[in-house]
Amino acid sequence: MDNQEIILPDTSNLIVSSSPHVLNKEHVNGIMRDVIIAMIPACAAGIIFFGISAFNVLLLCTLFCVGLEGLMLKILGKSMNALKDGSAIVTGLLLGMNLAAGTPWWICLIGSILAIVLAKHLYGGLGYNPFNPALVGRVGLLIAFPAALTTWPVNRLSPKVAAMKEAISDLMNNDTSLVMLQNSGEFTKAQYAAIKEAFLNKTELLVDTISSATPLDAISQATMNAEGVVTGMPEMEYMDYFMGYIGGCIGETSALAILIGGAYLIFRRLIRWQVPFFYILTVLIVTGIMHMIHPDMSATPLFHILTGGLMLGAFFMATDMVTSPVSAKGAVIYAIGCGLITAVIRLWGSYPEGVSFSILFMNAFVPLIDRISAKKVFGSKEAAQGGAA
Amino acid sequence: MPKMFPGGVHPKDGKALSAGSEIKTAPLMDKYIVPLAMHIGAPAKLIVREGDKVLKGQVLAEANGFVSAPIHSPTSGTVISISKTSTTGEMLSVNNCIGPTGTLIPAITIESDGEDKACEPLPTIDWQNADAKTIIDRIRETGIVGMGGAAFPTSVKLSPPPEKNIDTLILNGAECEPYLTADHRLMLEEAEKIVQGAMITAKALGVEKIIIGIENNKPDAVKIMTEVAGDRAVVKSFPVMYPQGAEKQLIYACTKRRVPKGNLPMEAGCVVQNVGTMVAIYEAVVNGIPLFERITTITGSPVVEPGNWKLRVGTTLDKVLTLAKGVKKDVPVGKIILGGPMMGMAQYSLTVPIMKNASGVLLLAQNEVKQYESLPCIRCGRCVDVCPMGLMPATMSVQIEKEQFDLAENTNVMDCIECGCCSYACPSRRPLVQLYRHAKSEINAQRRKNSQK
Amino acid sequence: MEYLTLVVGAILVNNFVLSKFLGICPFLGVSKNTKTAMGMAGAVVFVMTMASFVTALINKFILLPDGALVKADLSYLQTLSFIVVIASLVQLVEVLLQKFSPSLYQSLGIFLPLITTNCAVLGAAVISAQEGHSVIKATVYGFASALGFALALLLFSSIRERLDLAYTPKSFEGTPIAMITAGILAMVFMGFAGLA
Amino acid sequence: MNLETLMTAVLFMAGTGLTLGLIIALANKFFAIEEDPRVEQTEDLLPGANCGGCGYAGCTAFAKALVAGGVEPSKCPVNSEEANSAISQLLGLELSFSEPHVAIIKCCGDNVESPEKALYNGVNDCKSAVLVAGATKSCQHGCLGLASCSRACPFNAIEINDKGIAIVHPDICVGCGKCVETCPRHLIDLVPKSANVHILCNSPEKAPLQRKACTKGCIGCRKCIKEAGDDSVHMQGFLAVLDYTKKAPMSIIDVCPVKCIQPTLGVEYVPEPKKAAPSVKTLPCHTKLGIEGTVDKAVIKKAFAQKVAAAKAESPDDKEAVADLTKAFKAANALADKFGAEKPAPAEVTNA
Repeated sequence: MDNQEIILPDTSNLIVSSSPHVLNKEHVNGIMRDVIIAMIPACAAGIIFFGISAFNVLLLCTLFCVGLEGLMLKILGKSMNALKDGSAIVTGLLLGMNLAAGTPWWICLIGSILAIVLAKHLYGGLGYNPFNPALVGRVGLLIAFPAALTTWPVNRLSPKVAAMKEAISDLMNNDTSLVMLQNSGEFTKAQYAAIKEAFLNKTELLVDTISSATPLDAISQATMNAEGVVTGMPEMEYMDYFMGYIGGCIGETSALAILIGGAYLIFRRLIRWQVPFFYILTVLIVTGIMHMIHPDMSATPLFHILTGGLMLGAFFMATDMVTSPVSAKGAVIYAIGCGLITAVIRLWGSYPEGVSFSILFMNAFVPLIDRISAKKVFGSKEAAQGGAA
Repeated sequence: MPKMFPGGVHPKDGKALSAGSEIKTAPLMDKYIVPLAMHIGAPAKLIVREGDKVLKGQVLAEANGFVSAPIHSPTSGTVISISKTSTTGEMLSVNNCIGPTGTLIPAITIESDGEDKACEPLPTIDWQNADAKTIIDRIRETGIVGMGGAAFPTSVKLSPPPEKNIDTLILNGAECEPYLTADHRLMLEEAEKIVQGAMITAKALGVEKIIIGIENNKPDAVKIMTEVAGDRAVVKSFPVMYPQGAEKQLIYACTKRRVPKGNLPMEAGCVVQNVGTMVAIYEAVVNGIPLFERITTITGSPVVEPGNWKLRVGTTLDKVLTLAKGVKKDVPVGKIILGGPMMGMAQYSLTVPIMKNASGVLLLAQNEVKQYESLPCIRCGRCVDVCPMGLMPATMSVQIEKEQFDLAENTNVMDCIECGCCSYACPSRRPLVQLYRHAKSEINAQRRKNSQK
Repeated sequence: MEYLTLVVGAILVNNFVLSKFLGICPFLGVSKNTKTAMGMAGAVVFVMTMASFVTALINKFILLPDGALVKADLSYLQTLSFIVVIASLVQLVEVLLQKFSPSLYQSLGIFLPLITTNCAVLGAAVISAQEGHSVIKATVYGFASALGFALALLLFSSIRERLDLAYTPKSFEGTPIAMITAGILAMVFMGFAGLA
Repeated sequence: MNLETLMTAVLFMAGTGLTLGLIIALANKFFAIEEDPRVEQTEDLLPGANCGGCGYAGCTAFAKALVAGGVEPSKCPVNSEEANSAISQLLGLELSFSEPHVAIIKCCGDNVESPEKALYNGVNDCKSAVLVAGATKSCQHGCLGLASCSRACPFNAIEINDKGIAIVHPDICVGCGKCVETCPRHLIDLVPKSANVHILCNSPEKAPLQRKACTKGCIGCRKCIKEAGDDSVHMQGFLAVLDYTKKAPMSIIDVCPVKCIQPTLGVEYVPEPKKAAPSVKTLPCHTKLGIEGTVDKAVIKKAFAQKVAAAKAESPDDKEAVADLTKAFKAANALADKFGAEKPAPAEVTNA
């Protein structure tokens, strides 16, 4: 072995960089890929519930977002491999999950423009935007097209559809009449018209066209008349809310699917567990107190947790790394703030769904939170006491 | 076992490559390039001229000023050329020397005459009852500097201002830097010298308590050190977490005291010394031999035969690599690093000599090291979680990129110990440590300018 | 309880800057860095509260037809007298600031005398006059809306400081991106509509 | 509107105005701070554009600095000459007319002349690159081309060309000096705008080391000093340095063997014809010897030696001609070596 000719390394193309020279394997592209994987259960649930129109919306939003990102990168003259990091896909999917299933394509386009062009690239691209792009897109659309954003197609698996099918079969063997059905008050006018039309010309019940109210809409319409008797408050079917057989945006209905995705995120350390935990806890506490004060008027805390966009917001939107605080302590303050604002809007505000507004509002606070929640330097306490411990 | 300090990362260990091989003494080389600036502080003042004949251990350059250290000849031979520094615009001899930081530094080239004749060693000091001053003078005379990597003159560290009450001497055997096993092997083979050296240093400092901190990925070292130390020193074993060996983190782990922000360890009543320095002190005080040799790990996947070697100061990298039988043919080398992978300095030429603080020569294969393109900060907070000094690396890096150094200053960039945890954890591959080193040099320059005004 | 809804309404729901779009020029002008923004907010809170108090007094006792001191109906003098009061208050603040914190005075620069023309200050006074708030209610309303202004300014200046560190496209650096951010903030505040 | 309400309205307004005016007057009295009157006067003489060109937050701040002293009125780039002189009279400062200066980057070794020794992977900034292994350019003193200076220049007068070298455009540069301290290699100097020739090298290295680092580095051959005649060019160690107070002749440009002396950007250098050679016709380069095509080295050398001997015999004392001959001889040798490697063609010498 000794006379084996010793080769010295050739120093022609050595790499020279500052320390450290070994890095961990995690990379931004990997993180974004994992977030997309975490979103698959929720999207799948949305597609199962709302059919092909949900898939179209998701696909359209993602394609628009990626296309716009490419366009903006070209316009700003930045390198195109910023597309590879997949953040545009994440924003596209999130935007899609925030829209109702039947949303027309041009609304998806405008939403994508708001998200990618306005909220992300005008601020300088990935990492510099103070507001969560998907949410800016959704809130912008909600304010610009309130009607389009609040027509919820009926969930295929929701009990309402089963009841409508059963009503048609009753009519078939005509032990009940159309008139009796109409004033039974069980179906909204639109649903009643669909049943009549399906019954009269014997066609299959077209589920996609009928719209139904989300549980949150229902409770906000419940009115308290003079002597405190509340009418129109729906009774709570927690199992349906948990599994997601209710109306609502594509990605937000099924709490179970979101929890699966959320667990994956926390397990892979892609989000700070403090954000969803404290967010949901705060909403639980505030709605709980309100429920104690006058139980009949406001819904139970569990209802508030499982319905509406809270689950989606807590696990996917509030935890977006770029727009949430950097330190763990800051994340707790941020999450509690989101929870308070969501509860306030849901209980007293005019919009039934407070999640998007609260997260965007707290995004505005993030630079401030970062400043006040900056970690204390190792040994700064001792320096303050002046001299040896 | 809970973590001993906040933050920290777990880089791949890589010590298995060279942990098993004993310390081998390097044969005599034909030529040594001995740099004049091998320590923190002013470079040493030349007292030999070209053509002089020198013996092994003879003083080539004295310390000039309090914070400086003398340079000794690694072998007997003739001084064939002295390169003056080019920064002062003087003439530069052809074989100038590229220092580890890549800049040209003044160096003395000695051609050994093969006899390796040593000059007569200094008289042994009976340190039990000698006073502190003679010990510290001997340490200054023999040019002993911190061997952990900082190369701060030890004599200066052992003579703190009188009003600082120092009560603990901490030996740094943590060696938390991956791939390096020099201290580990030293503890296994020279335990007695380390403890004796520690006793001498404790005598010089007037300190009773001695704590030896070792990471528990070196159980054999912990066992041997506890046996040899007996009641003379307390050996503490810490869970493996980089940077356990950093001064402030080690003091906190050993004594639960925190060094006040912006101050030296003596404010927390401790002095931290590397185990290698202890052996050097023992050799100097007991055997009267100056410091011109040190243990260095030569390791890395491309190296044919990784190992730990006792190298003389001034051995150039090409000779060092021939000791380790060069590199494997099929593994192209990506990086050559002096020191460990987390804090070491990348080199681009093999003419760089080994200096007093070279704890390792690490070669990384091309597939282990890529040219990374850094992406913008996505504020994921991983660097904030891992920073052992409790800083906000994400905020600082964005400020420094926009050259807002005053903002970076009050985000405490000056407290950064450049341990590299943040760059290690960053998924956007941002060169954070380089940004902070740039900011620190800018802020220091600004402070110097303000102090002159 | 009724005051609580008034205060929450003034700060969150119809926030002077982000819902009513009053006092935009100092909002955009001073928010370059947070310290001056807070100085400005402090000055506005002081001026607005004092102004609301004094204008409510004047309005109650002098201008209104059934006013105690004067029989004639001088309500048409409302805006004129309010402006005089606010101007003199601002002048007072300017002198005080110049004496006690020249650095803040220096950094506020032109925006300190500009508070006189700040529509938020006059707005609060005129609104509480039109809605016939009692003196205490008007002062509380003035103070609350000043807090709303301060909150918006604080938020906006901390975001702008972070935007300075971003690589915004050349043509959007500085005020354009600030305008967009203010727009999004206003959009978010619309979420609180109908709260109180 | 009967008279009575009109009177009450006027009375009320007058009353409010008066009382508030009184309050402010009192406040002014208590909290008055005196201000140096000269600051007002200086400020009136300044353009009042608050442009910040002088480096101060605005005209008031600049006026305060002027009154406090230590600052020249000429620092204000916008102000007219008369206003400046008026200010100087007011504050008793003497007005200094300084010739406009321009920045110059003393390095022309781009990444073709002085290539990278290793692949640098880190922050794209000169000062950061120097921290990592002293930057990977072969020359330790050359321009790294990572644009620290062009980013620092408020007027975008410095451009990094495609070969990675920073170049200052003298027409845009106002000589504010912001770039001087950003260069970690201290390559940037402020030189008079009128200077039309520059030595673009700043490396103190000795020639052999210099040749290894960069092909266009100054090797200290002193040819430019000889050419310039007067002491407008002098040696500093192994580096030729221009003394900008004396105008160096443009002819030193083509004397420099390594071409590191170059005209100022935008100044066209037309070399006037070389001095007529003395009696001996200066020998054209060897190709005209009519030995093109023959590549046998020995033949070339022999033919050439005859020529040199003949020329020497003709006019032995003319050193100039002999120097030219030896130079041509060396060039021939170099060329011969280069071609010598090929198969020598049959040796027919046309003794032209």
